[in-house]
Amino acid sequence: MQISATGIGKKFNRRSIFREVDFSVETGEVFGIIGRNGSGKSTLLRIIGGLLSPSAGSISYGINGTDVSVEHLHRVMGYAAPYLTLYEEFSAAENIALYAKIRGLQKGSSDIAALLDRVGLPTDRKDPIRAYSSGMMQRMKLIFSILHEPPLLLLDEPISNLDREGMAVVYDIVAEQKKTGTVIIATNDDEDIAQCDRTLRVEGRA
Amino acid sequence: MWWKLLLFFWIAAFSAVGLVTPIAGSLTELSMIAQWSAEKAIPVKFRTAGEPVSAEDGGWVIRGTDKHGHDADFHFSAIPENAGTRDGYLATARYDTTAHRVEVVEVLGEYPGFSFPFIPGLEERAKIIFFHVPMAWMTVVAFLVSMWFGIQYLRKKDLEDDFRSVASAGLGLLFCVLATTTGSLWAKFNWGSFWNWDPRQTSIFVLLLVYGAYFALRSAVEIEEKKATLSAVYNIIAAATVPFFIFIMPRIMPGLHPGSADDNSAGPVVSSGGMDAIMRFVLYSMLGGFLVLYGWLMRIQGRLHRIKLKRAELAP
Amino acid sequence: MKKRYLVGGVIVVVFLVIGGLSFLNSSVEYATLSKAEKSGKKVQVTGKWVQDMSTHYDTQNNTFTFYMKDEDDRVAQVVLEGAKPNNFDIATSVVAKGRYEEGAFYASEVLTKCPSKYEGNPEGQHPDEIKKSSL
Amino acid sequence: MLKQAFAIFWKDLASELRTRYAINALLMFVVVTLAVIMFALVGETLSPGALTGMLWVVMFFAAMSGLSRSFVAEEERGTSMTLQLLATPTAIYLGKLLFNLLLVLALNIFIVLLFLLTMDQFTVAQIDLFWFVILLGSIGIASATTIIAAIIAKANTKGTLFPVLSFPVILPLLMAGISATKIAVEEPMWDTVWPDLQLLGSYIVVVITISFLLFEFVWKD
Repeated sequence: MQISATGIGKKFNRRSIFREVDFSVETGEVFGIIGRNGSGKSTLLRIIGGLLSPSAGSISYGINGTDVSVEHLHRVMGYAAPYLTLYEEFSAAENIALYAKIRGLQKGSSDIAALLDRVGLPTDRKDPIRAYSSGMMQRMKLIFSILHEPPLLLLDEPISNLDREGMAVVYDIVAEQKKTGTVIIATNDDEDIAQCDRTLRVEGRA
Repeated sequence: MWWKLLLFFWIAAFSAVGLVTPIAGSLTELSMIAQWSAEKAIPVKFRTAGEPVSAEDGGWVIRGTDKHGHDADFHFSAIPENAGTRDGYLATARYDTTAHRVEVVEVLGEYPGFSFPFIPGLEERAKIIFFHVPMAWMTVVAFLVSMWFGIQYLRKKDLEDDFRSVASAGLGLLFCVLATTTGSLWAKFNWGSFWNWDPRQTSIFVLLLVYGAYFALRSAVEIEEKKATLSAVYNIIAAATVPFFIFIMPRIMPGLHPGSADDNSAGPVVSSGGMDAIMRFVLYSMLGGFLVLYGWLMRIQGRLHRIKLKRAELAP
Repeated sequence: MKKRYLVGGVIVVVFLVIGGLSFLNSSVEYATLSKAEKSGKKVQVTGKWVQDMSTHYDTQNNTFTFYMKDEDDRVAQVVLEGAKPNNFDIATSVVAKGRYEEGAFYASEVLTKCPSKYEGNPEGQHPDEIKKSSL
Repeated sequence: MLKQAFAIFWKDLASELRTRYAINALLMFVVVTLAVIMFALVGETLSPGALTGMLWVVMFFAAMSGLSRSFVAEEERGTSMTLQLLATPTAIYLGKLLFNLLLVLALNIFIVLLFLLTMDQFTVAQIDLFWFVILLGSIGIASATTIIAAIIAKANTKGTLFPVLSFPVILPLLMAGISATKIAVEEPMWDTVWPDLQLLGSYIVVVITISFLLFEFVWKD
């Protein structure tokens, strides 16, 4: 997955969050977006993910030379972030089945169990995920982002709320994704930054 | 600067012309009124076609012709001032159906160079048309402009377009309130009640609701970009459902307002054939004046907007 | 993308017209005398004053009586609680609000619609001709 | 896209059945409103025509109290971004429209049945036309309120704003719906009811088409 962005800027209430951001990412890269709190890392990640439209500039996406439009980006992209909320009235397995169904994927109970196992979550819990701890919820979000094996993975502060073992899961996913696809991480954490091949510092408004 | 003065002068002048121009009928209207009411006197203008002659009952008679060339004897109870030298008269008169003669009740002035026709039932009240109709038209124009800039915002995401859309919606609401007020006053004195849910009244009421809702929505969203998008979308949805009320329903349903289905004259606004040439000229001049006034108000709003932006920029 | 908006726009316009046309053969607000008689409810009836038939003002009860012809050309007596309305004589049509009871329409309010031609009548009759026509 | 829409529809249905955010409150709302009407009408004789007006008032306000739920819930719980990452705006709109349609239909059938059972004076002259009008009216209410619900879900004062924004937009539908129901209740004649049905039908098409074109703007931040 190739991404190239030119002249990206974003305004809220006419106030500029950041402006003139240029970068490009190639397949097989782990790209880090770093910067202070409030510098607009998450905003930039949302723009890259097509969840927000930029106030200025443009981004183009391509898979092996074929263009991908923003409308269809959600099919080839996975996204996990602290501000993402899952459907808490359903159980973990129900949530995964639901996402698979909306995405039009066939996921049997063994596939679901394998996914839960991969991120270190219990496979036999039937209660709603409302009762899950924040670390467990973060692991659920990881499943949400990799369920459809997307060529592009966007992670916003991926190790927040996670213990040592959880961090290992994240870095394992990142390493796996790197083989065939692209990862973009928005973070401030030194260990995350160590995973990145290249980083971009977002300055934000002073 | 010069055009603002000109606009001010233009609207003031045509308002004055519209309000001051006398209403004057002819022998035709006099005869119509006489069939309905023997007592009612109406303003009539006529040229003198002869010397005053004293009548048997002590009054005076002057031969006169009206604007259509019909002539009749006009009976005065006393000899009018400058009777021999006056070219013509504007006077209130009635037709006495028992004595079969035109009786002048009161002399109002000289024969006026131009006048509005006497419309039975409307009389002086007809003059509100110069304000009511332009206001109603400006309402529609302003709302169409507002929707247009709403669409432009959705296409280009330029907050300036959103600002123009709001500014125009605000002016539209103002004109809408004015048109409703003048219309309701007119309805009171012509139809007999301020408000009776005539199709036209229903439609303007819905329009008021729509733009009330539009501004309520705007005040409930904080992020300006979101506010702009949501209000533009609502603007378009409303514009797609409201035409049922504004343009179609009043025209094809029977009602009291000119232009409704059972009105074969089609109303003064729809077809120009139904209106006296001078009145039409004044009405269209007022329409033009109001259109420029709308443009001017838009410009003022634009300036205010830029000043506000500048202040927000300079604020610490 | 453009095509989508174009197609959508065309659909909207076509169906607005279809919806608009439906008004052509419906009248939502005004009833006829027959409808008023049948339902016995308070309705608004639009019609014309029949000038050939007598009108009467009863000073004791403060009621004004006249005859009106509705859209179906049915004529009925209308009894208005109150004096003769403004502009009644010259109204091209009237709207009576009330209910039909015992062979007459009892109106609480009568609204008058006036001619909306804003011009003097050039081909009217001369007053002297009233002698012939009205006598 | 239809598959996605149905998946979203099933999600909303399962979620509603599990949480009962809307259903319980709505059923109680209907019962309470009807009870108020019945108290107010003790000893009064009202014509079926007048009761038709009341029926539509109940249907309108029931829709106003429940139909914004599906969008407001996504926004309040913060799951709208999750949904955005899963499907296209068109599929989401369609799914939500289907869910609202089901909710409105179930609700209106419940209201009408209660109305027929409790109001002795409410007699319907032509029952199949009557149900057809209720069906068309329900589709119209669902299609108009779905896009309005999507708009108000992004605003601050959601509850009060919903009827304020909906009423002017929904008014042509209400007028035609009340008129057609009255005809079905009082004196069914196909040629008199036809214009109203034509208006109802075209209203539904116009509102749904416009919603499809504009939903994307409302939905994406």
